[in-house]
Amino acid sequence: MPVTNETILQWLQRSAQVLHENNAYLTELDSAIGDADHGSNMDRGFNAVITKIADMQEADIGTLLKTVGTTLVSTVGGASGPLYGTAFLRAGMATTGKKALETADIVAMFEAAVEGVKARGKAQAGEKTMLDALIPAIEAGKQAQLEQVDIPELLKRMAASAASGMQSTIGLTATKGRASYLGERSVGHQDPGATSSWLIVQALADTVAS
Amino acid sequence: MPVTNETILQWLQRSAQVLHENNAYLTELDSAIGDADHGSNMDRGFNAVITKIADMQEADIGTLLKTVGTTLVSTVGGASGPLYGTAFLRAGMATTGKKALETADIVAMFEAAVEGVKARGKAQAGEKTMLDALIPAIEAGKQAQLEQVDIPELLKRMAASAASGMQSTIGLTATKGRASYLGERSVGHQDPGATSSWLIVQALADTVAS
Amino acid sequence: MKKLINKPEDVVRDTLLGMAGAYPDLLNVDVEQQIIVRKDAPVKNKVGLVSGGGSGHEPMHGGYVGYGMLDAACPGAIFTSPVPDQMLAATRAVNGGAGVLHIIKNYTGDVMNFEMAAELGAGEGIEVVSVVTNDDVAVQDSLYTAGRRGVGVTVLLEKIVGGLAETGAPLKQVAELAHKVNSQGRSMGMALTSSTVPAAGKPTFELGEDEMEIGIGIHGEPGRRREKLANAAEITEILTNPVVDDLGLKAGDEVLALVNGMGGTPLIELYIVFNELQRILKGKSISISRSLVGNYITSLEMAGCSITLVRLDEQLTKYWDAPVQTPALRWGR
Amino acid sequence: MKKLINKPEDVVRDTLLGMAGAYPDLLNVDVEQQIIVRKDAPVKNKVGLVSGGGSGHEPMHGGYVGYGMLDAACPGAIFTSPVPDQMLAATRAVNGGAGVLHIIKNYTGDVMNFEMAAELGAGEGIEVVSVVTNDDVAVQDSLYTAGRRGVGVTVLLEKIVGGLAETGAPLKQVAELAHKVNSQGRSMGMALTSSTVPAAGKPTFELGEDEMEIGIGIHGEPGRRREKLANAAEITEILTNPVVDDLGLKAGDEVLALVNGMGGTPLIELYIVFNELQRILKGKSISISRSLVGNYITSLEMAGCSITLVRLDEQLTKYWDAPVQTPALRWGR
Ligand SMILES: Nc1ncnc2c1ncn2[C@@H]1O[C@H](COP(=O)(O)OP(=O)(O)O)[C@@H](O)[C@H]1O
Ligand SMILES: Nc1ncnc2c1ncn2[C@@H]1O[C@H](COP(=O)(O)OP(=O)(O)O)[C@@H](O)[C@H]1O
Ligand SMILES: [Mg+2]
Ligand SMILES: [Mg+2]
Ligand SMILES: [Mg+2]
Ligand SMILES: [Mg+2]
Repeated sequence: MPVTNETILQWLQRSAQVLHENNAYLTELDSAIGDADHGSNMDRGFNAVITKIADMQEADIGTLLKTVGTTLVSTVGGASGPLYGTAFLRAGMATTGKKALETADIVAMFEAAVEGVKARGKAQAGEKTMLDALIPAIEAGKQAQLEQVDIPELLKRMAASAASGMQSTIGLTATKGRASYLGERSVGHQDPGATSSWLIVQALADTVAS
Repeated sequence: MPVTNETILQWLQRSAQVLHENNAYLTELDSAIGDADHGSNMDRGFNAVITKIADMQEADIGTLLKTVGTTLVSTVGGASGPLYGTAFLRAGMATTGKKALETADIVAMFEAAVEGVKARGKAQAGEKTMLDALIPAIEAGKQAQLEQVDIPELLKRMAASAASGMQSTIGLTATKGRASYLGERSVGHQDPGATSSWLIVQALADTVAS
Repeated sequence: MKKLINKPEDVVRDTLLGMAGAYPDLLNVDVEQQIIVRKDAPVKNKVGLVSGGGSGHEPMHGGYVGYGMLDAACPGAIFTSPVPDQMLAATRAVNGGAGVLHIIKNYTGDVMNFEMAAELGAGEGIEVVSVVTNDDVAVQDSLYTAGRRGVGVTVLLEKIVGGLAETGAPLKQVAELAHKVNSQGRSMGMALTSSTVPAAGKPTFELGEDEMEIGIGIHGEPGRRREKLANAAEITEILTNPVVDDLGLKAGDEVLALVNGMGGTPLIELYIVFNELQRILKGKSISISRSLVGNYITSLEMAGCSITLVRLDEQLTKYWDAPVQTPALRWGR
Repeated sequence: MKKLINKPEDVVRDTLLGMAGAYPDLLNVDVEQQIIVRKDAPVKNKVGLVSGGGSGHEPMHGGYVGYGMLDAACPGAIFTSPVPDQMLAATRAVNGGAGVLHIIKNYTGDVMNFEMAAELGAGEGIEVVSVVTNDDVAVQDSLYTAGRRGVGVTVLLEKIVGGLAETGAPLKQVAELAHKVNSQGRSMGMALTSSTVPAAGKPTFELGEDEMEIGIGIHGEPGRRREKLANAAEITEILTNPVVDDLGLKAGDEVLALVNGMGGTPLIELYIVFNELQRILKGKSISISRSLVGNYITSLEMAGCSITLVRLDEQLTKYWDAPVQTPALRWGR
C-alpha cells in the first residue's frame, strides 16, 4: 500500500504533536550545547504548519511538502528554519504532483531532503548535527529498498537508524552549528537537531504503521 | 580616679576594635531594615580616627574628641557620619581643655553628645534610632551621679541601660532614618545605630573597668 | 558574591578611575577628593548644580555631569551618603559667581551631610540653595517621619533644571524650577531580586522564586510589602496607579515618563513595562509626550524597575528638550 | 524564572510595541512584519543598512536604527535568527536606490536566513551585498567549522559604516569599509551567571558561586571553559590578552575600546573593568582614543562582560565621530 497525501497530512500532524510534546526536552538538549531554543523553534514552526495545511486535504504531496517548507522558512528562524525548510522544499520538489508514494518515491524524497540540508548547511556526517540522524536513515532506507521490504518496514528501519544516529551524536565533537563553539565540551551531549530529525522520521514510521 | 586623656585614647582604640569586630554584625542588622552599610561605615570611620589620633598622646580631651568628631564627619557619610560626628564634636566642646574628667564632666560630656544627635537628626526617643540607646544611657548616668557611685560603676550602669535601650528597639516601629521606609515591617529588628551606640558606651565602661 | 570588582573597599576609587578614562573630554575626576566635575567648570555667571549620594546608583549622578545638566557630582561609598568635604570641594569647584544649587535626594544621611556642606560653603561666602527631592509614593509623607524618599524624579529634575541653568538664569529662578519639577513628579519601584553590597558580601534580603518586593527605594532595601510574583501588566498597574493618583493626573495631562531599570534588569523587559505603561495611561487619556527607558537610577545589580511620571507644561518640556551632553544623557550636541 | 514579561511568546511583540511608543520620532515599528525601520526610510540614493538577529541582545539591533547608523533591524525570537521574510521586508523598506548592505553576525542560522533573503531581494532587482562579522577570539577560526562568532564588533561596525553611508557613498565602498572594520576588530566575553530564555523557563546553564564561564558568546550559551572566579583585574587580563594578540596590536596603536555588559551587570562594574583595561593597554603603550562603556550587545539578564577592541585609523575615527541619532547611541545631533 503506497503512502497517500492523506498519510502525509497525518504525518505532519503527528510530527507537530510530537514536537510540541518534546518542546521542553529539545530545549533542554539545546541548553547543554546551544542556546535553549530548539524546542520552541520547532514547536512554533510546526504549529504554523498545522494552520497552513488545515484546508489542504485535496493537495498533492509535492504541494503539501513545499508549503511545509516555506512555512518553516517563514516562521522558525535560527539554523533549523532554513535547514528543515530546505529539506521539506526539496522533498516537495521530489514529489511534485504525486498523490501517492511508492517505495522508490519515499527514498527519493528523503534523499532530496538530506541533500538539501547538506547544501544549505555546508555540513556532512560526523559534525554532530541533524545530518547524523538523517544520513543513517537514508542509508537504511536504501538498503531496505534493495531488500524489497514493504513500506512500513522500510520506514521502521529508517527511524531505527535515525535513532541510533542521534545517539551517536553524544560521542561526537561538534564542528558545525552553535555547539561547535563549545569545542571539546560538546562531547557527551546529544544533538538537539538530530533528535528532532529522529522524532520526525519516527512520526512517519508510526503514522504508516498504524 | 578620674578619666584621663590617656583613658579616652584607650577608649577610642577599644571602640575602633570593637566596631571592627562587629562590622559584619552591624551590617547584618542594617540589612534587615536598612541598606547594609552601617558596619562598614563605622569601621571606616573609626579606622580613620585611629590614624588621626595616633600622635595625640599629649592632646587634651576636648581636642581629642573634636578631632574624632571632624574625622567621623569627613569619613563616614550616611546618617551615622553627621550624627556620631556631631556627638563627638559636642562632647569635645563640653570637655574643652580638660586632661581629666570627674563624674560631672562625664555626664555633661554625654549629655552634650546626645543633645547634638537630637539636634542634628531631629529625632527623639522611641523612633528606633541610636537615641533609644543613648537617652537611657544618659538618664542612667544622671541617676548614678545622684547616687554618687564611682566612675566605673556609673559607666557600667550607663552601658547596661544602653544595652537594654538597644534591645527595646526590637519592638519599635521606626519613624526616622532609613528603617522608617519599612513602616510596620521594621518591628522585630534591632536598630543598627542603637547597637553601635551601645558598643561605644560599653567600650568606655570596659576601658575604665580594666 | 559574584561581581566584576577587585576589593570591596576599592570599588568607588576604581570606578572613578574608569570614568576618568572613559570621558576625558567631558569630566574632570578628582579621585582624591572623590568628586566628578564638568570639564569646563566653573562656568562664569552660571549657577553651579551639585548633586551626590551613595555610589551604586550608576549612571546617577556622575553620569549626569556635563553641559546642560550637573556641574559636579559627589559619589559616596556604596549606598552611603558622601561626606561634607566632598560636597564642599564640589561646591567650590563649580561656583562661577552665580551661586550653587544642591540637589539632594531625601535621605536622612544625604540631607544632613549636604546641610553641613552648605553651612561650610556659606562660611566661605558661596551662595548655596538646596532642593530636596521626595517623589517616592511608596512612602507616606509625614511631618513626623523622615518623609518620602527621593528617587527617579531626581534624574529628570537634574536634566530640566540643568537646561535652565545653562541659560544663565539666576539662582532663585533655578531653585524655583527645581521645586516645581519635584512637585510635579512621583515615582514607585519594585524588585525581583535583592542586590549585594560589596562590603556586606551577601544579598541584603532573600526573596523566593515566586515573590517580589513592592515599594522599594534605591538602596537595596526591602520594600513596603512582599507579594506574589505577577506579570508585567500587573506589576505596571501596581506601580503606575499610586503615581497617577498621588500626582492627581487627569485626562488631557501630558507627562514625561521614565521606565527605569534597577541595574540587573535587561532593556528588553523595560520596553515591555513601557508598553504596559502606555496602555494604562492611554486608558486614562494621559499622553506620554516625552519618555526615557533604561537604567538611569539603579541599585547595583538588583532586578526590578521603577516608574516615574512628571506632569509636563511648556516650560518643563522646553528644558527637557534643551541640549545635554553628559556620559549618560546626550542629545542636541 | 523572574522577569518583567507577560507570556514568553509575547516578549518580542510587547517589546516592539514598547519601542514604537518610546521612539515615535525615530522609528517606524512594524509589529506585524517584525521589523524596525528608520523613520525617514528609504533615504534616497543612500545605501540602506540592514541588520538583525535573535532578540535578547538589546539595545542591539533595534536600538541602533536611525540617522548615521542602521536603516532597519529585524529582531527574531529570543536568541533565534529572524526569518528571511523579515529581512526581505526590511530590505525593501530601506532600498533608496543605492542598494542594501546586510550586516550579519556569523551564526549558522543568521547566515543562512540572510542568504535566503538576499536571494529573494536580488530576485526583486534590489542590489544586496552581505558582510559577516566574526570577531570572537574565544572561538578558533577554521575553514572546517562554523568559524568565529560575530559579537561586539558588530555594534561598532554599524556605527562606523553608518557614518559613511550617510555621506551617500556607493554600496561597494560601504561594504569595503564594513569588511575593514571587521578585520580590525576582535572581542572576547565572560559570564558570571547564566541567562534564562523565557520559553525555556530556567537558566541555560548552572554555575557555582565561585565559578565563571570564559569565552561565551551572546546567546546565553556556556563558554569555552569554566574557571574559578577571579577579580576584575584578572578577568580583564583574561579577556584582553587574546584580543590584543589576535589583532596583533603593537605599541603606538590607537584603539576604540568597548567594555560591554551582558545585561545583568551594572554600569559600576563595567567602569571598573574599563579601568583595568586602560591599565593593561597602557602597559603595552596602546592608547584608547575612543571608548564606549555600557550594555550594548547583551544576553538577556546574564551577568558578565565582553571586551572589544578595534584598531583605529583616520578613516575609522572620522566615521565613529560622525553624528548619530538612534535610541541607544546618540551624539552630534
Ligand atoms: N550547518 C548545519 N548543518 C546541519 N545541521 C545544523 C547545522 N547547524 C546547526 N544544525 C542543526 O541545528 C540544530 C540547532 O537548531 P536551533 O537550535 O533551532 O537553531 P540555532 O542553533 O540557530 O539556535 C543543531 O542541533 C543541529 O542539529
Ligand atoms: N534622624 C536620626 N536620628 C538619630 N539617629 C538616626 C537618625 N536617622 C538614622 N539614625 C541612625 O543611623 C543608623 C543608620 O546608620 P547608617 O546605616 O550608617 O546610615 P544610613 O542609614 O545612611 O545608611 C540607624 O540605625 C539609626 O540608629
Ligand atoms: Mg538553538
Ligand atoms: Mg545604612
Ligand atoms: Mg547608607
Ligand atoms: Mg537560536
